[in-house]
Amino acid sequence: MLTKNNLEIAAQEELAPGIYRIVLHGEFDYAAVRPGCFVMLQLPDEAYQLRRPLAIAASNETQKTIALIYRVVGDGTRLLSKLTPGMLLSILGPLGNGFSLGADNSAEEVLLVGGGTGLPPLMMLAQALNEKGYAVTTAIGFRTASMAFGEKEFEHNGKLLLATDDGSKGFKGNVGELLAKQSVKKYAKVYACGPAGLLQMVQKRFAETETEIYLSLESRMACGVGACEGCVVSTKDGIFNKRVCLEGPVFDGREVIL
Amino acid sequence: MLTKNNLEIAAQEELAPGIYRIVLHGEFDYAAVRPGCFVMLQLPDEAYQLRRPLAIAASNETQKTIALIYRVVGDGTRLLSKLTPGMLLSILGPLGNGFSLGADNSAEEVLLVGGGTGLPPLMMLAQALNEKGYAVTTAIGFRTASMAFGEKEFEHNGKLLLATDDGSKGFKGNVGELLAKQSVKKYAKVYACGPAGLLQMVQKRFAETETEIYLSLESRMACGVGACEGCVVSTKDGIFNKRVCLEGPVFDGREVIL
Amino acid sequence: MTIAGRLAVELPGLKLKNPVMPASGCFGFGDNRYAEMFDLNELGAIIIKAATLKQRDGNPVPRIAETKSGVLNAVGLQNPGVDVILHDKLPVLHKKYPELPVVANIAGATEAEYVKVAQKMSASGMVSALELNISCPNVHEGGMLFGTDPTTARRLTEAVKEVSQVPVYVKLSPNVTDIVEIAQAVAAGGADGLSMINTLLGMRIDLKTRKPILANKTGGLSGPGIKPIAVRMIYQVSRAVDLPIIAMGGIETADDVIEMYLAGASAVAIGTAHFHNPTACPDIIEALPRKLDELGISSLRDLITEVRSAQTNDN
Amino acid sequence: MTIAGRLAVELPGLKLKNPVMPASGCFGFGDNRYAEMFDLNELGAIIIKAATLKQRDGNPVPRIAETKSGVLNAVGLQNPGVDVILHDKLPVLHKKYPELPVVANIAGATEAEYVKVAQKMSASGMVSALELNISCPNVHEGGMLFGTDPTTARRLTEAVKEVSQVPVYVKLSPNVTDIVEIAQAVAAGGADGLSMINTLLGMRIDLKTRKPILANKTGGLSGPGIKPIAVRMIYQVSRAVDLPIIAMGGIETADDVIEMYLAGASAVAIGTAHFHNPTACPDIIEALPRKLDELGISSLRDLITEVRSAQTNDN
Ligand SMILES: Cc1cc2nc3c(=O)[nH]c(=O)nc-3n(C[C@H](O)[C@H](O)[C@H](O)COP(=O)(O)OP(=O)(O)OC[C@H]3O[C@@H](n4cnc5c(N)ncnc54)[C@H](O)[C@@H]3O)c2cc1C
Ligand SMILES: Cc1cc2nc3c(=O)[nH]c(=O)nc-3n(C[C@H](O)[C@H](O)[C@H](O)COP(=O)(O)OP(=O)(O)OC[C@H]3O[C@@H](n4cnc5c(N)ncnc54)[C@H](O)[C@@H]3O)c2cc1C
Ligand SMILES: Cc1cc2nc3c(=O)[nH]c(=O)nc-3n(C[C@H](O)[C@H](O)[C@H](O)COP(=O)(O)O)c2cc1C
Ligand SMILES: Cc1cc2nc3c(=O)[nH]c(=O)nc-3n(C[C@H](O)[C@H](O)[C@H](O)COP(=O)(O)O)c2cc1C
Ligand code: FES
Ligand code: FES
Repeated sequence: MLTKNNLEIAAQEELAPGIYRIVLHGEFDYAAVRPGCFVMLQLPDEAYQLRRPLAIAASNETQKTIALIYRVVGDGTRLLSKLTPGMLLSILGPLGNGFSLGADNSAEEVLLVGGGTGLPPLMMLAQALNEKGYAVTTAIGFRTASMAFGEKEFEHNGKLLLATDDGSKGFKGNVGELLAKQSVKKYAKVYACGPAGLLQMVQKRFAETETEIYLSLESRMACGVGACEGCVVSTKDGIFNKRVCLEGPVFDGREVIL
Repeated sequence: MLTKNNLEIAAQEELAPGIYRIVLHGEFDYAAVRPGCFVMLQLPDEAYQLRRPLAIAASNETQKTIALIYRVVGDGTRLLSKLTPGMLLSILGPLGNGFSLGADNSAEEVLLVGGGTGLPPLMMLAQALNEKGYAVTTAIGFRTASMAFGEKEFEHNGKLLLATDDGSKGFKGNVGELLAKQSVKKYAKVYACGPAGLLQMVQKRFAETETEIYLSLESRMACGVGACEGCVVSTKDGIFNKRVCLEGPVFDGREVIL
Repeated sequence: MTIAGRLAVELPGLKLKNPVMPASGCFGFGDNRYAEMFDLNELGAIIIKAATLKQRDGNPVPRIAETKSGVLNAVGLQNPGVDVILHDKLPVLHKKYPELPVVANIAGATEAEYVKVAQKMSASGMVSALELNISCPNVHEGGMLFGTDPTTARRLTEAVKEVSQVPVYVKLSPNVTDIVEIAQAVAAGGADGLSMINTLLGMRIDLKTRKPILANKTGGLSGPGIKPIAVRMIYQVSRAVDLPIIAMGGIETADDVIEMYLAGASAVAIGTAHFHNPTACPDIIEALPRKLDELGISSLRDLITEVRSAQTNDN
Repeated sequence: MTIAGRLAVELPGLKLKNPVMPASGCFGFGDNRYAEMFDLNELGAIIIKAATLKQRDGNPVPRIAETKSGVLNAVGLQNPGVDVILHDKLPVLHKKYPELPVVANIAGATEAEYVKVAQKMSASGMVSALELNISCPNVHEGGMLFGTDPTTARRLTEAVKEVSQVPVYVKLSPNVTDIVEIAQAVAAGGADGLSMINTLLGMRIDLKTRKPILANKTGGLSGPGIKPIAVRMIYQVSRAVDLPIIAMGGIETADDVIEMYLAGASAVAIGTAHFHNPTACPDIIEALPRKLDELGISSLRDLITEVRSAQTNDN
């Protein structure tokens, strides 16, 4: 059963310029959370008609908290970044299919690829995969060193490959160029989340391999629950035949058309 | 020079069911405040396009505070009543002409008549008149005893005549009925603020007397500064020839047509 | 089935225990996760997503943009086609909620297409009424073009009425100079009721790409920002045309519902409000009796009578 | 007077140091307390309240109602008449702000009246352009009726153009099925520019009194809620008609201004935004250069050229 809940802002901090981590506390269907799931967050201002889709970056059933990490890109996220602990936010979720994790106790090598605001769901995924025994490698990219966040989390759960556009930290270039220098055949699965270009790169790079490809998509959403047909995407089976909010946001990289 | 200022909510309390007193702290043109002036208060929600006109109930230049007293009547005042200390509110003011006080060191008897949300500006007026030496009598009415507020303030500044519709406190009946039992000839000035019916009663009652009549009007406002012609009222000199926000809200009771 | 209670209303083909229904396009065919959040049996009825003769893929994405107190959509009537709806969607809905009246929104690119969809839909035994969509701003063929010319609107209404086995509500477009003229035309064409309003044609432009946010460029504007326009149109039309009106356009609360009744509505549909409040319908249904008490209204039926007779005196 | 700088724009009769002007009816004749809050010389221009031949008392109160992200007004063109405006209002404005271009909004109940007002106003030497208001939804005679029929709109434009000594901007009503048709008609009538949009006809009803809040029943809807409709209409019209457009309808920020430019505007007017932000105009003027930097736009002049040529390629 899906519910909307008023969760209290427990903490909010700026991780990097314009990137915030907000922790929400309260009742939530924690049991249903899987890495890659998202919530629809309502801003506390009546002029905003649409909830904002944000991936769950961490979920803690014991402490009754979820964490979201977001970039300020427009009016809604700007308002969100100004909110202070104690305020209540209406949260609808968890939504979406989440990433397919595969069997427990696997020792397979898996690759996580992320950029921009694609990192938050990968954080939770990295931890889940690590706990299941997978050998996790994460490749992420930022514009410059000062914009980087999440390194500790990813290093904690496996190996981290870091790229910055200006070379101020790690590999100089984007994640695609970083991966171009690597053999990727060893990975049993690749999980990617980020801008369209990054997903296309992953789709292309792994097309000829045996690797399972999981891509988490973004789309402008109205309902978030499969009611409005606002967020559709095409797959090999048909035009606009899947809803990112309901059948996604994670799609089989060999099926989905980007 | 008129300015808008962000004032901080210093305190907010419920005086009677649905009646709130909010104290705002910060820069403001205190010197320009006169009893009967009002402010245009912006609600902190983008869906609200119009500022709310609210009379200044008290102003303290030393402490840099103004107080407003308001009744929850609609969405805007409901939202206002939920706001907590520390938040900032944009305040435009002081606006309006305010009450004409007359000479200093007068010992004349003056009458203040109020009902509903007409009381707040009278509170400040009672104090100013009392300080000037006038003998102030205030006649106010409420639905029932539990709805009453402001008694202490008015008693502090003169004599209080209280009416309640159900007789649970003071005179049983409305203020008009209360005044009908009194001789009013002795008053040099009468100041009234409240619902249209109350103002009409005062206008009629004092029509044949020598008493100066000052009526403070309400009107739906957009700009509050004389720019939109939204809030007009007619006087003997013309139809819709005065703006409540600019030439008012206080009008000569012998001129204004209610 | 008998209907009673102060929220009950009766319109052609629709005996509703309350007047609240999700608006077309905002609740699919009841087959979405909103349905996990409350029991759809609580609803007065449901208006399902537009049905066309063949499957429609709809418009490219982005299909959704936000505006102040509004939403732009350019879904473009994506639907699996009337046959799939009748075969897969409605039986499931009917089975899960046997007593929930269904209003089927229908659309087409030609009169012949509308007629065929109406025929199939109304003959199915699974819908209580049709909502004839002559007002979709997001498709190039058909849609709004049928709703902006009185003669075309009337002819289409007549054609659909001829074949329909259930009452027909014509859904009007607000993108017209004179809505009363269109309402009168479809009334003359035999409409059993009106549904109003559909969305207003709007646009947002992205400052960085310099292109409209919606791939379709323009989209339909809905939400509370358009409510005053809906209220005005319903007020004007209900005074000119003696047909029951299903009101929609920015309804979010019980207050909004009553405002629509005071304008002249007989029932209401809720669209955009779902997007920020998924339980908008049951919340409104729950709040209505309290609101009626507060305003001294005995029942919605009485309110309709009072408003309609006050209108007559007005004229 | 020379104009320069990245905010400067040039339209018929209007050499503006920046494109921002208060919209008609929201800033009186500059004779209100907003003028205490900033120096009106900072403005690109000012559009004054509608002028009619004789004094108009306007509509009864209430004239103002609030809606979500919008305002309804039914002021009804209250003004002291063109003679008083020319004698008392404009000289004061001109004296205080000698370099502030003035656009005079004019209205009338008949063509003859419009013509007389245009004659007087344009001959005064105190106004740089006329804004022909054929779109006021709040008066029964004249106003919007002139703006919903292309033939009438064209004829009126021709008549006013014949007598006017300054360029004429025709202010269009959004309450029409096809705004392009009206824009083409007034262009054919010789309009030098367009002003768009005026308000949308709307209504609010008070739940307790059961009557419309506005004494006039209906009113004109303005504010950010209507911006997507304005953007859509300006986008459509600028592609169909080769006239500069003064854009208005819900502009509150520098972002909104740029969105209007991307739709096809050449200048902007700010109305309702004043009511919550009295310094909306200077705030926008101050924010624009930063916004241009952010978006890599060298100047508004260049932006106009870029948008207009992109439009041509679009078609
Ligand atoms: C399933 C999913 C998960 C997401 N997870 C994250 C996350 O963990 N962290 C993060 O920073 N961002 C995430 N995003 C993107 C995030 O939703 C947008 O950045 C955010 O909605 C922008 O809101 P705004 O009000 O600041 O922008 P505005 O541009 O003012 O928003 C206007 C409208 O457009 C929508 N919108 C704008 N950009 C996007 C976008 N990129 N994707 C979808 N809708 C958009 C908004 O939701 C809103 O409806 C996710 C998107 C999806 C679909
Ligand atoms: C000069 C002046 C001084 C006032 N002083 C006080 C005061 O000290 N205390 C107090 O409680 N009230 C006062 N009022 C009335 C107060 O402005 C309204 O009660 C308040 O605006 C209602 O806002 P709302 O959002 O709750 O109501 P809504 O009904 O949601 O408001 C919708 C719109 O209508 C306007 N409105 C509604 N009722 C009134 C009204 N009675 N008068 C003017 N505008 C109205 C609102 O300002 C808003 O623009 C005063 C009004 C004026 C004109
Ligand atoms: C996402 C979306 C899809 C819609 N699809 C349809 C549709 O298929 N058929 C139709 O007649 N109206 C459709 N509408 C219009 C709504 O049914 C309704 O008339 C309009 O949105 C106004 O109501 P609201 O403000 O409550 O949303 C759609 C609206 C939205 C927001
Ligand atoms: C109170 C008020 C009065 C107005 N008076 C006039 C007027 O006299 N003449 C006119 O052409 N438009 C008038 N308008 C319309 C505005 O000039 C403008 O076109 C419209 O409000 C849309 O812009 P906005 O959303 O920025 O307010 C008025 C608008 C308001 C709110
Ligand atoms: S957002 Fe409505 S179907 Fe996906
Ligand atoms: S409120 Fe605008 S003139 Fe008074």
